[in-house]
Amino acid sequence: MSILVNKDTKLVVQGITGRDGSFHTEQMLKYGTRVVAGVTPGKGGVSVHGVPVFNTVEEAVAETQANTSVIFVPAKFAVGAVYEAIDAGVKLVVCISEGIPALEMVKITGYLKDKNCRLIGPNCPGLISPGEAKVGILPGHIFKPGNIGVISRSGTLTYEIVDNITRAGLGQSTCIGIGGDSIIGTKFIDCLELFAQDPQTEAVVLVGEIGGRDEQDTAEYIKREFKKPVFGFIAGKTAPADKRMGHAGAIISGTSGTAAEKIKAFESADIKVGETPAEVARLIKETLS
Amino acid sequence: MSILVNKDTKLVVQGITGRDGSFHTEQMLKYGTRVVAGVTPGKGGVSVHGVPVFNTVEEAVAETQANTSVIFVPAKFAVGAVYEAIDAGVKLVVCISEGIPALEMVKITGYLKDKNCRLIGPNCPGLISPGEAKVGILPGHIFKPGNIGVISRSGTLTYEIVDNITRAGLGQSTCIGIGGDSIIGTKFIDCLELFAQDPQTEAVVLVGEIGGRDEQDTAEYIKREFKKPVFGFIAGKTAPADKRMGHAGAIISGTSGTAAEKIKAFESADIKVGETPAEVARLIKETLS
Amino acid sequence: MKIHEYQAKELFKKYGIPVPEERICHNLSEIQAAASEIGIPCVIKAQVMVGGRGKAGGIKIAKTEDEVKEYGEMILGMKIKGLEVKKVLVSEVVAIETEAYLGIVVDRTHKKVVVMSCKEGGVEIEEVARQNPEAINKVYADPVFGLFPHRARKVGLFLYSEPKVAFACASIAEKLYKLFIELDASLAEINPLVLDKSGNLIALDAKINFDDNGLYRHPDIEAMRDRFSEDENELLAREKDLSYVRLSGNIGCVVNGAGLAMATMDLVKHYGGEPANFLDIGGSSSPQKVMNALEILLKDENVRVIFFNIFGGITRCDDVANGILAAKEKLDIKQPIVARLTGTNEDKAMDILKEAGLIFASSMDEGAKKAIEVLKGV
Amino acid sequence: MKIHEYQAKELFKKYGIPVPEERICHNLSEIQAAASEIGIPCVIKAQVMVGGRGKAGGIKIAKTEDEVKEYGEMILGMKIKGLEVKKVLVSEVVAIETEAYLGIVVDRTHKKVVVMSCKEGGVEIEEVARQNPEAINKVYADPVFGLFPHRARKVGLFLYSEPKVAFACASIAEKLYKLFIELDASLAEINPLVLDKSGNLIALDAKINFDDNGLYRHPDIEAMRDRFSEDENELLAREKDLSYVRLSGNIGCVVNGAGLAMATMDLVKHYGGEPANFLDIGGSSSPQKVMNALEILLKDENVRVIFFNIFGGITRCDDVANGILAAKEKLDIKQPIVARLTGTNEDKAMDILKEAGLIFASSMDEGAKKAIEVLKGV
Repeated sequence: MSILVNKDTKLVVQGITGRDGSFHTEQMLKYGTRVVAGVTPGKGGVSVHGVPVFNTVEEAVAETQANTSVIFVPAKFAVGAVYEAIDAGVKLVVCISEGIPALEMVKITGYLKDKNCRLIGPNCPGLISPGEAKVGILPGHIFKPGNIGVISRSGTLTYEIVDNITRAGLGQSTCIGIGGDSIIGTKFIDCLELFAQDPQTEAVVLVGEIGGRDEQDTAEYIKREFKKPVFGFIAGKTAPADKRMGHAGAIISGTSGTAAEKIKAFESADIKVGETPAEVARLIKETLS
Repeated sequence: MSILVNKDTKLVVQGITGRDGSFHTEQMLKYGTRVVAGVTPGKGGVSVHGVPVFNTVEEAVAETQANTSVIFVPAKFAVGAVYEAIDAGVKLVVCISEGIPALEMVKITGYLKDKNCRLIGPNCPGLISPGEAKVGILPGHIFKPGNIGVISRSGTLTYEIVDNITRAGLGQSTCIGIGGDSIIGTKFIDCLELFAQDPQTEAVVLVGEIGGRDEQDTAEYIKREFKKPVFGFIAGKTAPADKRMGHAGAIISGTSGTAAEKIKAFESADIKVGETPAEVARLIKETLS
Repeated sequence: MKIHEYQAKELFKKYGIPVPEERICHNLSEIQAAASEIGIPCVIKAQVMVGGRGKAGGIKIAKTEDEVKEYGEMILGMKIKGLEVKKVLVSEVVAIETEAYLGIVVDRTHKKVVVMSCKEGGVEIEEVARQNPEAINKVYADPVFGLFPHRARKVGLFLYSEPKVAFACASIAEKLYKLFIELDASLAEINPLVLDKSGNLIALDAKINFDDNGLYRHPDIEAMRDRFSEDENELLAREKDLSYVRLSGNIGCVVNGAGLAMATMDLVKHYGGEPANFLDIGGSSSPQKVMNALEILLKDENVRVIFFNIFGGITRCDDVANGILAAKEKLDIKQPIVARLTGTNEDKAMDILKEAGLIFASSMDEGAKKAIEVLKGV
Repeated sequence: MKIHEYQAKELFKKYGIPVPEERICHNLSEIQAAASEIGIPCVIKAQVMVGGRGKAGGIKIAKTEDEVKEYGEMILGMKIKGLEVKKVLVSEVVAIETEAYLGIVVDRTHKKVVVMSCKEGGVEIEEVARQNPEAINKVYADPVFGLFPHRARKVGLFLYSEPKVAFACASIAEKLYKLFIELDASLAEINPLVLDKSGNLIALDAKINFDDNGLYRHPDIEAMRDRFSEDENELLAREKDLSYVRLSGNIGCVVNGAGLAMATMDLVKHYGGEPANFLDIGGSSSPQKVMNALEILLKDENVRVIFFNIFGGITRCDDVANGILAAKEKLDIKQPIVARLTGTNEDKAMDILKEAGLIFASSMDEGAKKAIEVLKGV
């Protein structure tokens, strides 16, 4: 098993005829993901890497029974693409696009409230259940099927950590990049709730960073009810205050959202925190063997 | 039994210090309704006819456990009052105020979607469960406890019909004025669903009028699943097209929404339609005895 | 509230919806000037707020200067469904490739705003809805989030297969929706929406109705009201905060409550009479309001008997009685008055009115019958 | 993006939020003119985008003309937390009755906009939140419907018991919310919100931060950016679509991905070095982007060694390698370069770089350590 994506995932790629959409469609197909449809308004009828393209997600879902969407469209159209995907009834929307204003995410959250749909991202690398399906832009070759769940606010940092985990001889159940924005569809806790139910997942790694208090809230949740071993890493120990460190959400506001308070919160919840990405893998290896 | 309001109704009156609010608070108290609180922003602390006044509905609910609200505020503030009532967690909101733009009602409908709250009105006389509670402006003395449910888009026309029913020796379980606007919180069908479950109610009277197709939809519903005898009256047989007849919702658009098509729909659902208000009472009397 | 085609098109322009080149004209010389500016052939369209202008001869294509004069003279001042044409629109001739229908209304059943479209233009959409409902495509706006761009595209893709045209249409649908929402419209219609020979979309006709309940927040729209094309009595009633609609009969009705007022008209008709009007004096009616009501009623010269049907609740019968007395004194009412006053303070009302020479009735049925009888006797 | 107090107050004015009478000044004569216009005593406030201006001596009340000159000269040009004061605000003196805090932010946890208020003004709200959280009243806006009027009244009634003042405050909260939403703010703060001796509310200080992701739709806000109070390298980086933040160390870091870039800085520090910067070259990096990154990095004279940490995925290591080669040629790079390039096309990258005189590392730990060693050796 795994969470969120697997062999039953039938994927529609929004923005499939764009440069990124087309490239990653090919990569996902190569990985074995069932990419069943693409959408670009006005390009309905063509095909990209053998995948049929439709004018609307609604049509794509009607014709192909797609249940998951991944979004590769420019920021200005990404908000509309998210609504279109939700509206078309897919169960999972993965928004790779970055640059969505936080207030638009607030509204999208309001729209999602009574919908049976989960949003991952925006501004995220997507997710992968190794050996089953990859939805997004993660480099498939560094992953290996296994028992570690990974949840991360970052992209390449996740790859670095996963690479270390894989080299240590361990594999992953599902690895989710939840995104670097301040308002995101799916947070650490949401993923943990799913990992808690997933028998394949034996331990979880949380890759956090400065900004907000999602890690602190997550630590409280873990103390309260999460039973599997959890490992952690926090990026940004040396980041200055009030500066956005790349990700829209990676900013220490005054004195809150620092790496120190997050590490403290993690440790208070018995989460083993690695000082370096390599150490995270070592800690897991030691603990699980 | 009865529907929607009864002896357990604990009412908060929004706009209690206004002319209408104050007058009808007294009337409702005299009828025996448990008016537990009033609200007028900025007037918190005073009392009206012995009813304590609060600044916010939230406070009123917290202090008095009010579960129903009735709104007597000018049109410009009525929309805000509806949101405040819903937000404060009352289960039933009765909006007497008229003049709310239809598009505001569309939005309110959106807000209500995931709330455990029912709106009656706007632009309605309220509702009464004779002998139990009266919420609104209906003249209590013409009602008598009994087994007839009444649902009406109108005010005084309802009194006329109820008066005839009462004089015919029959009483009412609950009588609901659903309001004369084009978009209303609770429609005929919603009330019928409740009357279907109410053992006290043996028959129902629908008082409709020109405009829209609520009566037609209701006839379809009755054909499909409503088992109790239903009687009907439609006002506006002589109304010209494209003229608003007082109520915002009472308008024949081109050739649709006429009394004739509504009467036809009623009759196709075996609803006995009275030609005059007095005939409605006669038909009920004949059928039920 | 309704506005003229030319006013609707001004609003269209403001919202970026393409309309033909056109000028509004009040007399022949303006028409001739407009025609020469826009170019001949041109279209001359009567501006009256009723449907069926074309069939009534109110829309003509003038192919020569002479025809401009001929049709201009003919249409200006003509009567269409009883309304005099006081303004005409002179418009460029559009080379029509296809005609479609695009309209927005509030769907009362679903409590949502709906964009309706139909590949056939120039149709009466309610007729199509009745006879061929599947020809109409309905796209709903979210009650809160509005018309999502992808839903607007759906409208465009339904009407046009060429993506460029479909998206231009989607953009028009979005603009029309914006107008609808921002101006509290109750209907906004482009009928026909024309695809011209050059592949451009253009709104050849325009119709916008407004929600009266929303007008208080749109003084600019209220200012568009054409007072000359409304009934004088109805205008006056609105000013006095009364609901009045003129009908063609001779029994004037004064009622409290809109539903009861309609039922009263129906009852008059039921017993063989002809109601002269709908008139709702509202809830808490003061004597002054009753005075105002009678004043308006009496401006209608057809009224030969007055029927009061009051079911007292909030409305106090004594207030109404006082109003009648005062009006009789001030307004020199010659018509007989049949009065049915029941409910709150009805006894007081009887005391007040016992010397006033009214004909009393104890039920609305009796009242209606008496009004008709009186009429026959008068 | 941040703006100055005086700019925030201009926006406040536009939204109808009351602010003191004040003038923005760039030199002493402007200050003196403003003081005589506004009246003495007056307040002279340094305009720099950091907190603690008061403590640093950047805010003074001038009671005489001499003091206007004295404080004006003193504050203009002073440095507060490293930032030079180039503008001062001359403001009327407000007779303070009470001071409160009113601020709006996006609550990341609840994914909603929240209005925070506190009866104590002039506080550092994050400190209050930590030490005395119950002193802060939080009122949430609906994600879609916004700040309901009754919720705004709740804010007012929390801060003030007098209804008139409470509702004036509610109105300010609604206006501040409107500003927040319409301008894509990430923070809008009135601190302190002053109730003056005459019973009027007034925003004595103003702070607005904007969501960078929303700036594309607010060119007027973007135009408010004070380029002189931003780091030159950071400005340049934004123009080149790179994320760069200057730090105080000497090991320049070039990384793909923001998280990895932070982790790289942390690792350098972990092994005893001092990172000179945060720099994320982004996802699909072309050789040109690598060139741009190096160009920016080298403008920082503190940089004595450059550490490339690239985890190739979408980023191709050969692209990075080509960028390094091109930059070495063009930019005359004297600093040693430590390169850890792993992932997509790492072999090709090695081929490209083998003659380039770089120091290679096979892991980021090794890379960080080598960068520090090299530095010691240099």
